[in-house]
Amino acid sequence: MSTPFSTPFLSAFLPDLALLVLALVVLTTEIVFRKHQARWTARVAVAGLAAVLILLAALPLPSGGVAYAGYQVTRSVVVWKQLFALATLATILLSRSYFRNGHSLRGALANPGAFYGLLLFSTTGMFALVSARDLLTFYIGLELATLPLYALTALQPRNAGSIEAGSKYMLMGAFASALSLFGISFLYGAAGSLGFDALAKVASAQPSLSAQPFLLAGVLMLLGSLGFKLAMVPFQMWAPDVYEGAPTAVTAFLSTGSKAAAVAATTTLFLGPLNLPRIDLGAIFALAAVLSLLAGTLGAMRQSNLRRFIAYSSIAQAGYMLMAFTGGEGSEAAARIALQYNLLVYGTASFALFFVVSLVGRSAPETIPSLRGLSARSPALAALLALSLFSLIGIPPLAGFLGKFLLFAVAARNGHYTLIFIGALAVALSFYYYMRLLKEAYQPVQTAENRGAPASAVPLSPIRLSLAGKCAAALLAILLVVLGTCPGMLNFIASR
Amino acid sequence: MTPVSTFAYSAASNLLTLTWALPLASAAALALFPRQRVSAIRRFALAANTLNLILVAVLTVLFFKSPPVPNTSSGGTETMLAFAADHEWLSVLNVHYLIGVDAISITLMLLAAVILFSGTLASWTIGAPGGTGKVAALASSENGAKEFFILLQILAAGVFGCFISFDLFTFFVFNELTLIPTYLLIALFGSGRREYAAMKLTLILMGGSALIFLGIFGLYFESGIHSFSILELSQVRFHPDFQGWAFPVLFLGFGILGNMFPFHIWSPDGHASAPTAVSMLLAGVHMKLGAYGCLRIAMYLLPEGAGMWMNVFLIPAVVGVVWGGFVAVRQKDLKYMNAYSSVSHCGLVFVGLATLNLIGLRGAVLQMLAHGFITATVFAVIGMIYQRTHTRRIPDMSGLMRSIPFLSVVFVIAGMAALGLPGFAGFAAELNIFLGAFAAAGTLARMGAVLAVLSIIVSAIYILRAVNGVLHGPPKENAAVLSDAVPVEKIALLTLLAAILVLGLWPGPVVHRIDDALMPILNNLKR
Amino acid sequence: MDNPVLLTQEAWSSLQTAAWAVLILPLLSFLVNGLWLGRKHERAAGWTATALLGATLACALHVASGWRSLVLQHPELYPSRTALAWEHVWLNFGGNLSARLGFYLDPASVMMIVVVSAISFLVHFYSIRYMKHERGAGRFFALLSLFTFAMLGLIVSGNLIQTFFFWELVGAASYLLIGFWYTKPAAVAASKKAFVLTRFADAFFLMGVLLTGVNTGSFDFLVVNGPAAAAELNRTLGAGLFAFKLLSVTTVLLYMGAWGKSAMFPFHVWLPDAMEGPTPVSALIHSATMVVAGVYLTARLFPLFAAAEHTLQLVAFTGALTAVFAAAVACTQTDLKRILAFSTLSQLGLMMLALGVSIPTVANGGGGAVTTIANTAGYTAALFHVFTHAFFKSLLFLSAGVIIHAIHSNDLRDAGGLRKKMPWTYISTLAACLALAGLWPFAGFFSKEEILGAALGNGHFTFVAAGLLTGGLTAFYMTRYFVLVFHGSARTHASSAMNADHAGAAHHGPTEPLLMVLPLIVLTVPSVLVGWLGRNAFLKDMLPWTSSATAPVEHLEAHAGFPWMVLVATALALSGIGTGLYLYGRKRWTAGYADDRGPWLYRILRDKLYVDEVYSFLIRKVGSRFVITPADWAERKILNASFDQGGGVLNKLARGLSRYQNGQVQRSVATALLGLVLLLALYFSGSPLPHLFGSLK
Amino acid sequence: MNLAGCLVLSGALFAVGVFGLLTRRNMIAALLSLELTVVAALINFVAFARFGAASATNVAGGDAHAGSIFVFFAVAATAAEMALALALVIALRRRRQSLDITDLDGLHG
Repeated sequence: MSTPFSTPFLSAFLPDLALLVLALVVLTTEIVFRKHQARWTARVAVAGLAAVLILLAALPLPSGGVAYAGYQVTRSVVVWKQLFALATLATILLSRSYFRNGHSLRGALANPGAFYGLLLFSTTGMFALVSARDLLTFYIGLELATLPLYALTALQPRNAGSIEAGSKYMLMGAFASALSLFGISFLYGAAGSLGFDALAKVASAQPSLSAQPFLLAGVLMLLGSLGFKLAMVPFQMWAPDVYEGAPTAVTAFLSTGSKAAAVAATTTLFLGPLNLPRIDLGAIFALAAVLSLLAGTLGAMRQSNLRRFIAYSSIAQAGYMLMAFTGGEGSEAAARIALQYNLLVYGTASFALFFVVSLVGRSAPETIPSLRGLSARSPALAALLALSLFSLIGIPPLAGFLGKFLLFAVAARNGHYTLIFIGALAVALSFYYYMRLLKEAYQPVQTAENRGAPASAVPLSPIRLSLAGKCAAALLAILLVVLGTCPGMLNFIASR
Repeated sequence: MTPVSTFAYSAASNLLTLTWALPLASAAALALFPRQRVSAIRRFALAANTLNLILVAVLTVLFFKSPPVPNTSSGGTETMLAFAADHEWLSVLNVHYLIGVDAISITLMLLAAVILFSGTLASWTIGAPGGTGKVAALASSENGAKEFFILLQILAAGVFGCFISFDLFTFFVFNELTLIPTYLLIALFGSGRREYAAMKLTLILMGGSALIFLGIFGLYFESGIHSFSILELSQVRFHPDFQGWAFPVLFLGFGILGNMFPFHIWSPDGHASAPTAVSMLLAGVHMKLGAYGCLRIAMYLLPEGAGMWMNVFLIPAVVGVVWGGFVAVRQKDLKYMNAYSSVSHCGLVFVGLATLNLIGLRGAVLQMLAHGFITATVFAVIGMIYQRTHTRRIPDMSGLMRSIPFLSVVFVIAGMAALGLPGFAGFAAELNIFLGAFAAAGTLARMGAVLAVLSIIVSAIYILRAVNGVLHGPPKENAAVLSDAVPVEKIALLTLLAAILVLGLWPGPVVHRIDDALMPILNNLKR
Repeated sequence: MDNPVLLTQEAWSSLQTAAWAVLILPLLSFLVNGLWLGRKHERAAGWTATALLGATLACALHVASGWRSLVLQHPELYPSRTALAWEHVWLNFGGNLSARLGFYLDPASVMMIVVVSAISFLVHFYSIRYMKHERGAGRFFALLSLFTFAMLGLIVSGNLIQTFFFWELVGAASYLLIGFWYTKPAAVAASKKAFVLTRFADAFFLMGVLLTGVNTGSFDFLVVNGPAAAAELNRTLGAGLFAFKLLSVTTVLLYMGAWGKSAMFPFHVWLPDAMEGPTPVSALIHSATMVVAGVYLTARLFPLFAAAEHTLQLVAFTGALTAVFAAAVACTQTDLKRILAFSTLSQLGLMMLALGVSIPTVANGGGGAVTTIANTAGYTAALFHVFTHAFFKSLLFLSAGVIIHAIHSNDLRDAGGLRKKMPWTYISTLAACLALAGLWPFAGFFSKEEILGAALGNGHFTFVAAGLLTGGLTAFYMTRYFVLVFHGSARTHASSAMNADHAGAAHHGPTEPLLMVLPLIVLTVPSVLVGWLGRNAFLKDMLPWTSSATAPVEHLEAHAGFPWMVLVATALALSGIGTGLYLYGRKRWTAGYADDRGPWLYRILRDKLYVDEVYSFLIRKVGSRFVITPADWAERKILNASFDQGGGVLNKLARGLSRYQNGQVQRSVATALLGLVLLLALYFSGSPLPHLFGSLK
Repeated sequence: MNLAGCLVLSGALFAVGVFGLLTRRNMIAALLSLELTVVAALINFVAFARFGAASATNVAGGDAHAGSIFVFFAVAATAAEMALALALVIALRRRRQSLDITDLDGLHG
């Protein structure tokens, strides 16, 4: 057993510790920097995160990975951590402008230190969650990842929606964490110990799940709590309200970072110890996937509020990701690759969409009609919007297609052909509701005028992008296309 | 895993990749053009497409000079490819960029190249002030010529990519690549209920590709060799139960794209609302992708499934032939008339496929080519008449022969070719299909053949109704003096007519090559 | 079975080049006029076309003489008198089933080449003057040459596919020519009617061709007509009520083609309307060439039809019915060209009748699988009548052209007293009328006598009666036509001045332009002599290809009843002429009654027994109401609507979901719990739902 | 007391907690019932630690004390959660003067 301070252990856990320290430092920067708090805090946070990312990439890691008591770090866990860090980095970059007055109709964000601190704490929780080797670390990671989000959602007291969203999210979240506690207690009861290996032994020993009531109860309750965080049906009703109420940057983090954490948690649990042929969860995941796809599609079809639209679209995307869990025996590796790649691609597309939403949201309420005439106001933004939407739909040559293809491949391995067909139909229907946005973007403002209607409420001021904004947009666009066509990133993830 | 038969990796395969790379590159280049310089944009697009046409023509000549010699070692069921290349694209899924061409794909590529060339010429006035391309959709005041040609080139790249790729994943990627441009072209540059038509078209096509998606996964996982290559999968004997459900899924998936009867509802609205060049490419080439997919993927890889289901699929095919004709008779709008005529002619393609014998299959491939050229010509002429009279309703026009003689003569010739007058490509194809249908065993096939032959009467009725309604009869008083075809349009129409005549009078060489390409598929069907 | 010997010896090379020229020259004329001359120099177009057609005629004659000297004179080399000038494979369908383009020489095709190119040349020559002031004359000559090319292609074809190939081209050319004056709605409607109706018959013809090809393994006439093919087809298909003999079905389908093209009874409606086209078109197409194609096809497939039990009887019956019906209607028509159209219909009926009576009636040993065709008199008579009729009928049409040209109207009532103004036309029309009536020295007499003889020889007495009746009626209406046009006072019909809408007619040239009269004179000669000269040649050589080389040809004169039948026929003809002269010459009957007055029989016949009305009823009421409208309605209301309904359902569901999402936290928690419980219950109940999405492995 | 008894007790407590969450209109009452559900879970842990399969069969690797240790961590986590919840309650009070959950339906649809 390697002692806590021997080099491989240290090198494996250095990033997590560094992140924790960074979180604490960011919390206290408020005190140090009186003026321009927001800008400096953000700079510190970004620098810290960059360092963590470098650490994650550079630190040598033995191929088998390093494990100590409840904590283990393998090469695939590192990839999960890199995904979380990237999501947080992007959120911070997106939220910087929200601290200035007049950036959003909802009023400026206050106390940056708390904002960034909470974000980093949540990321640390995710790091812990994904490298858990026993249920205790798992529970702690899950709680640490979720609690800061309640606070972040309610961070704009002056805006009524924020408080309401925060309270609702907190109530639902608390119930879910109680549920997970209950579930873990049953799993402990069944396995006699909190360790994943003990759990795996017990799960594979008994003939069928139904013969093992405690295991079944524990599994279903844990599935419930993770389902809540994943926003899968039937636990998805909180998502639209919270996405609408929370500040834009938080919504972005919720739809990318938090969802990635939920998927990682489900992977570590249900593709780890509990992924045994007897436990026929595949069918339940399939059913949940179909229902999520249906709920996501139906919800997004008639939605006019942009934020709620993104909520329902993320529910549908959760449906696609659930398909990876129906792969059955021997599909853990393929499922992990598919999920990680898809989350990367989905994250890029979501942040591109949020980038556009944040710019449009400066001068207009974040609703779909406010996108009208975007192609006139700024062709580049309209093109970015188009690329992100086509990627979210999953049309080649953009990245979304490859992501979804991998997910469907995992389901197909186990013969879930009906599920794939429904998934593909959902892709077709998603074309309809995503195109509603693009139609607005390319809607001619002229016809509104020459039809005698008063000039549309939105003043047709062209949107000018700052230099940083331009680079970000270009990077996102190139990423969406490159991820779709070049196999480089996929091979990297697969080799892990 | 059986080793992919080694191909003479020849430089020509780079040329083959160029066929789709060139349009894509020209699309990227067009993006750099300033929006206002419409004539420069048009000329550049035309140059790119002409170059593409020359490239494909050279490849065709090369192919016809030295076709791949079929190897009869493995029972002749392996398709031999010319200009083949095989690079690994995604190692995770064992996806290869496997390209190559046999007689069927090279002729269809020639069809695509010719139609693209004449389509570019036919949309010469798009974007010009006063031209039909006055884009109400684009917010900016300038016209949309730039976006129009960029999207057209991407659509072309997708189509060419499909015809050369022999890897199911690459084929599917290129097939889906055509979806976005088609939707945007119709939604932004169409006319009439363009958004509804564009959305309806794309949704139904995506529904079709959902079925294809399912079929491809089935093939990948059930084959045991986990490969997407059509060549390898063709050697695998799939389990009959699997073929039982996989074949109809794949055939319907491609049938929806290929305008099969119950699922044809997207094509009339789609064509009527699409601008000229798009409806030419859509009806002339994109639909052929469906029938090509049915033949190359559904029937070649799942022969036993084909044996089980073909009688069933004969019914919608034959009904489609007759139904398309009857509905076309009542249409007032020229484009709807031609769209329903395409439904009828595409039904004939499926009747050809359903015969499962050499003559029938050969007829189906010939009909793909013939109908491609003919429907493109008719759409081009309708588009040009629309540019002049600004109406497509037959009752509103009469006696145009006097004011626009050239266009009228081309319209009459195209009409005659469409109703299958001998001497044109239509007759050569229909003769083969009907002969194949009569030669096929089973009373159902024979009844189908009788109905299909009777359809030539209905096609005569609706085509003459349109031709006489528009061209003959006393010229309308308010008919403004219409200007006859400009040289640009003349070149477009003449290239298409030349193709129709050559295919109609000398089908020999083309048919001989197509028979060689069909041999592997037939040997599979007979196993 | 001897295949046609391909002329390979060096001696034939000049014949082969001539054979190529016969086809290429008209095509060349079409291309030259169509693409270049037609638009720029209209005058030149006429002359170049005529010159090229003249060259075609020369080549045709050369081919004929070459064939005669090389093939006819050497029965030992060519027992069946058939040879193949050249052949080129167009498409092959596996085995020896293939579509070939060939130049097939046998007595019938050689005769037809000469007739068609001669008449086409004369019509081209005539049209130069006739179309002088016409707009688009270039287009007219191009189409006329295209038609000649198609017709020649059809005649020289050695297999069914090539026949069908040119069959359709001939139909298309006639469609374009009938609709030449495309601004006249009547002409446009007539051309569409002609094309659609012939296309209707051609669809069944194509089916017949395909069935023959598939079942006998080849499309070539020589194979199809052979006994082996007939035996192969001779099996019954289907069971019980639907049992049918494949051979009879195939032959009837093949006959359908001829039925439509030669405008036999139910399908004749398009021919009278086709008179809307310019007169030279009617002269060429609707008298001598296209309409005869049907008879020619039946002659080509004669051995196959003979093998089928009832097909030849059907042919004879339709022939007789059309002959009598058309002759009766012709007596009441007032339009110059319609009278001639119905007269052509009637003569075609006679030709079909002749073909139909070739085998003895069932009563005396006919019927059943005929291996050797005992008596081919009917076949020879039919082709002989085709030969003679071509000349005098085109003469009549051309002379009608001159008349119309002079009086600027097609109506019989406007004509009258033209005898002095048009002496040449008068003489040539007189000769043609007498030939048509079938009086002794003129051509018509010999060919009609042969037909009646053939019918008598084979014991078909009903058809003999029909033939005689037709002869009498023909004489009557031709006399009516002749007298009302040339004799009596020049009646100016009230409307004659107005209906000069006929574009070309408004000019003042000589009433009888020389260029138009020359062809008339040239045609008068054959109308008189060809019957008498040609009779022996026809009887000796014009025999169907028979499997056994030396089929005994029993000459008809020996038949007992023959001489009295000739007398009865001539008597009937003379009485017809007499009544005509009496009624219209002496008693000054006018051409016809006002619309609804006159005896009921007259009115029925004038309205062509309301066959047109029946057709329009079928198309409008039955066709559109029960087929087209439901199809169109179903397309819009069911198929297209299905997509929109689907959208509607999804929208309703979406509205339901958004209402359910009312923002209450407690509802969210409750749903979550409910969902969890459901999942648990589902897992235990073993319901198929989870497995619905389970693996299909 | 045996395992079954404890499980019944915790199940009952859990049910009461959930019922309270679903019916009480006041926010604080809801938080209280949430606490009840957490307590139920904790009882479960201790029950399994004492009577659970781990101690009885002394399965290799099974350790009875894990359950009790887990309770401490769970209590700490829940305390943090409640602190946050109360902060929200205060903010809600300041904003809306009423703590009625059913009023929280501004965001819907």
